[in-house]
Amino acid sequence: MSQETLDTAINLGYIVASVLFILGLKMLSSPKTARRGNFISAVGMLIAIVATLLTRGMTYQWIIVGLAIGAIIGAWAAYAVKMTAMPELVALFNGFGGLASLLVGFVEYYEHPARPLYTTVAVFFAVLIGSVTFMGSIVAYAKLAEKLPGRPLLFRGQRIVNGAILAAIIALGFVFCARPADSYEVMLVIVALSLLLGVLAVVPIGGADMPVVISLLNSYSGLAGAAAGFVILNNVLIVSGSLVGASGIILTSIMCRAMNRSLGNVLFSGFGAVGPASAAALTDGQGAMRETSLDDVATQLAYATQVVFVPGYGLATAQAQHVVRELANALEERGVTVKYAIHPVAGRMPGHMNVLLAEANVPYSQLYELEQINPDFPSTDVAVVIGANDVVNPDARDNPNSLIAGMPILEVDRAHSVVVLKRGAGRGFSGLENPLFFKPVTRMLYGDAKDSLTRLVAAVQQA
Amino acid sequence: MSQETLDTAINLGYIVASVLFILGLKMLSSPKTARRGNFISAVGMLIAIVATLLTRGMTYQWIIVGLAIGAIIGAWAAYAVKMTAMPELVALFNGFGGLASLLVGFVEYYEHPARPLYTTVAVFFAVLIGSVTFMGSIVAYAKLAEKLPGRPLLFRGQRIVNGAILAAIIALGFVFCARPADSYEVMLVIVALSLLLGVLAVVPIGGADMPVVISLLNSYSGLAGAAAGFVILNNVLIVSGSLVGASGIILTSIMCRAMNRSLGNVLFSGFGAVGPASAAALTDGQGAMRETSLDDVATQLAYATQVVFVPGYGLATAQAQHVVRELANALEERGVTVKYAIHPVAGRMPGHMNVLLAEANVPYSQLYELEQINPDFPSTDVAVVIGANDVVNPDARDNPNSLIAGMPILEVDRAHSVVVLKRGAGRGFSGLENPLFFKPVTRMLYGDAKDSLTRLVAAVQQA
Amino acid sequence: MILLFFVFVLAVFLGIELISKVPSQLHTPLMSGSNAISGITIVAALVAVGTESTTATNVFGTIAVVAATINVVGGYLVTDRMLAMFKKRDGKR
Amino acid sequence: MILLFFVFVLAVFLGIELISKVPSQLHTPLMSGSNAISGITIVAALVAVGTESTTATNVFGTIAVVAATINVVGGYLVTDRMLAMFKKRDGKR
Ligand SMILES: NC(=O)c1ccc[n+]([C@@H]2O[C@H](COP(=O)([O-])OP(=O)(O)OC[C@H]3O[C@@H](n4cnc5c(N)ncnc54)[C@H](OP(=O)(O)O)[C@@H]3O)[C@@H](O)[C@H]2O)c1
Ligand SMILES: NC(=O)c1ccc[n+]([C@@H]2O[C@H](COP(=O)([O-])OP(=O)(O)OC[C@H]3O[C@@H](n4cnc5c(N)ncnc54)[C@H](OP(=O)(O)O)[C@@H]3O)[C@@H](O)[C@H]2O)c1
Repeated sequence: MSQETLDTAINLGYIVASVLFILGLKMLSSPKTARRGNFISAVGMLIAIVATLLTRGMTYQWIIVGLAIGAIIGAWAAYAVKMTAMPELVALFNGFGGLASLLVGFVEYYEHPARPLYTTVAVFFAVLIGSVTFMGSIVAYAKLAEKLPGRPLLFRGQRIVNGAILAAIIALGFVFCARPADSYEVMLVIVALSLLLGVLAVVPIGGADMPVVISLLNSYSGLAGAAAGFVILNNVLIVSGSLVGASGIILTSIMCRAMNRSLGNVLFSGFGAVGPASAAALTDGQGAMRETSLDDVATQLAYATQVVFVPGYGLATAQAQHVVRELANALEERGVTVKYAIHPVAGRMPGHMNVLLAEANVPYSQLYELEQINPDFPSTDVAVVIGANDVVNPDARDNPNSLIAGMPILEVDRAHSVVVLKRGAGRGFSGLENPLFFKPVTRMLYGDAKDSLTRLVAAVQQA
Repeated sequence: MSQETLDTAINLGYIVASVLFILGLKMLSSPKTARRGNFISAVGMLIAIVATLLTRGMTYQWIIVGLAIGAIIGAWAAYAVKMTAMPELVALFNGFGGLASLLVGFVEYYEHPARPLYTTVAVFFAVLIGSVTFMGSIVAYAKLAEKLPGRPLLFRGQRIVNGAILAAIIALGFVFCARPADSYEVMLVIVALSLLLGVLAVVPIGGADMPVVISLLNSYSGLAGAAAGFVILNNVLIVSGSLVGASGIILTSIMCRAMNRSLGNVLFSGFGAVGPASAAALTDGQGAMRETSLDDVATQLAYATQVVFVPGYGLATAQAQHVVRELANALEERGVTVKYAIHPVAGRMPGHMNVLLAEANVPYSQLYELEQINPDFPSTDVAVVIGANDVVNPDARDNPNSLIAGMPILEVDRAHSVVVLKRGAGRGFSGLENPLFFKPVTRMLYGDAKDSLTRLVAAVQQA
Repeated sequence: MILLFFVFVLAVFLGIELISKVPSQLHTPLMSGSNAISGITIVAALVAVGTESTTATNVFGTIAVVAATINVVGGYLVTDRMLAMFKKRDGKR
Repeated sequence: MILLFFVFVLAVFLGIELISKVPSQLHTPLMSGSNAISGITIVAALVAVGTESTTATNVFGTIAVVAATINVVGGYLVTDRMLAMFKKRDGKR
């Protein structure tokens, strides 16, 4: 093949890959086609890689080593991880993407320091965004995996420090772009500061906001890829990088909207860092929580007409999804109608409850979204809240001064009676007290969710 | 300015123009922003034109003449035309766009016959699509403006002839692309055949399907523009041409869906050419149409609680929109609730009724779409059908063998009583008989809609 | 060239995604407005007339400029006129 | 170069248009799937290692290839695993 034909073939491969990415992303956003969409986009990636490898004059030994190591680690991590650990894994993967862009930018500069201005600018952006993505994702990973405290780490003047660092990076960026060939040290400082910025930007954000942060960092890593594309003048990189960059921003804002918060609030408010003292003030005069017994609950459930389970983060930590299903089975055998109410932000990642319950083979038809189930509560005999807290907090609806005011909630307090399964007086992610627990309709069943449920299954079967 | 800077500036202008087109199209598809969107896209066009004129080495005398003549004609036509003639005007404009692409392709070939293969291919497509768009649009215009008979002109073997012509064009295209420099005559034959194809493809389509055809031709003219862009290697042409090409196809299919027909059916079925004989067969045993008197109707209306007006094509031909509004006012003064039921394909262009009623200042809040008003008919005292026919034909709902079976209709036959204003026993666009007119609840008030309504206003005021 | 083809592909996808769920009263204005955009072929006409100079080119090219200008100017104005009617109505909401 | 910038702009618009109204249970898979796509930077890493040859480049470049491959391979697989769970459930519908 002539050089020209080869180039055309490679470029056609890139075009096909880009189209497959576009189709894949489109299909990923609808439940029916999502899995096929992911596959299609993977095919696109394969085509892009193969096309690249066809470039004339490539030396392959390091490439093969790198691809092999990366593929083994990636595949192993993807299969070894527990279902509930997936969000942190995504964060980690995303960090590696950022690292790659950082290194590519750096290596390209290292090899050819003197390049046209736009290439230098692209190098700067690839390094900056790549570094922030890299360290930011690592911190997000550490928080989710509880290697770092999940709560926001705040210190005085944090925003000012971050702003100063960013300003310094930009100033150095100008220096660097003006005389790239003489600015090797400047580049190193830029890298160091960008890495630091990545850490400092994410540390003050609460662990439970990490999904949003990861989505944002994902968007960044797309942009870093696009910047790398401008460095090596490669169209498929630019297209897919900017696709991911743009769609990532949209997804981030969709996720924020589901929690009824703005992106600014997520990034800067240190949400979840409310001291217990200030939170306690809200609970004044709410009376006491009323405990109930296992047998009472079992009887109530066994003779109910309709029971709605409301799972939350506690279900995930207790890994109680299978037992819930067993309890539901036992109840259904007795003719009780069982439904599950799924709040969009229950748990710690979007779709957390769906994933858990799907794992336990709960039939899809029993899962109800917020808008579908809320009108049902008034005709529900027992609403069983399993390790959920914020998503059933009536303050969000009733108290306009609440931190979570305006967040749509599952209105369990409209049910005939409410049973709450939790271990004690622990707070939810928001750190707020929950007036639901003090309402006359509510009874508390203390203990680990899995434990309580296991014993409930036995009790119901004997009732 | 150096040549390079100038080129960059021109290209940046093109990018800005493309972005404005994208934003404009997006905004055009939502009622709130539509007008601003059109303005934004016009600004984009201005930028693109100015950027082009900056090209070094341009000679301006012919350009100025052309721009001036075109602008005057275009502006004059846009302002002089009557509201109801707008669809045919759009067809005409679209034809001019096609003509321009055709001429550009031809001139570029004429000037430089020997070019790289892809340029020659692009020339071929610009000429082919441009010609089809040109003549197709002219025929569509003539049909809508009634300079040609609106009914489908069918002849035996039409599809075969069209197919043969297309095949011949493609075959000649190969010849042309193989040796462009020697193929001047071939090019002329291609032009001639393409023009013929444009005529023959549109002639068999009924006048009332023209909006769909125009939308399709609009998509073509975008593609012709994109092809011209490949000829002169111009990015803004390619982007905006393909944008219009793709969105035009989508719009076309949306329009077809509103009529519950497929694009194939619109293009090839000669819809509306049903002979009266075959249609008459359907009317057997439907009894007679019952006439009513003006005074009866006036009394009925004056003492009704709710009246729904159902305007159709007849309202447009009678230009009765203002009188309807007067009648509505008279009724409202008497405390009658008045609503207008707007079928998506009433009239002869999408939004036809909206445009007419808006012209008569009918308040927006009184206009109801199909889905909103259908549940209302059972509680409606009088449904007044003003020159509508197909859109209230119950056969579409009840008779699965009907030509229009499945088209959603306004279910006026569920109202307590129906009054139909039309001139006689004329058929609607589909040429079908309408069983509604034979139903016991229905009364006919014959005469031109404007006439009847004017007299009704007087009668209601005296009732 | 290959990059231009790429641009073409992207623009096609964008065109497909941009339009969806258009209320029926906007079908005609949208058609008319995008028709005006398709008059962008005026750029090609300008380039042809402005840079070539045989008589045939001047004649045909000028006709092309006239035709494209009609499409552009008329298209935008008539679209605006259509939309102005809705505007008026919306004001009353 | 200017054309590449154009491609960039178009792709950004396309990205914005592509995603809208995603059901909440798909947020995480979508994030993960598009994260895998952002591993496209592997192409740049491959070009760097394959065509340059100082030691530093080889070392850093290879690390870049490893990192990007982890992102790509792991990203697609974990997304598939997540979606497989929904699939199973959907089959029961
Ligand atoms: N889903 C997302 O994408 C996402 C993303 C970011 C933020 N968030 C936030 O996360 C929160 C989710 O609300 P949520 O109601 O699901 O959870 P939550 O408000 O965090 O409450 C969890 C509750 O579960 C209990 N719990 C913990 N472990 C348990 C165990 N082993 N057995 C029984 N109970 C246990 C805890 O009380 P005890 O300690 O007393 O047991 C706690 O009150 C929302 O505020 C949401 O905004 C969600
Ligand atoms: N809107 C669109 O975009 C579009 C596009 C393509 C096709 N179409 C088709 O067009 C049809 C529209 O249905 P339609 O119900 O609005 O109209 P129609 O079915 O065409 O019926 C119009 C009726 O108006 C009567 N009429 C005509 N002039 C009149 C006058 N001066 N005064 C009183 N009555 C008069 C005619 O009966 P007389 O002769 O007895 O008076 C005729 O029956 C549908 O079949 C639709 O599919 C619409």
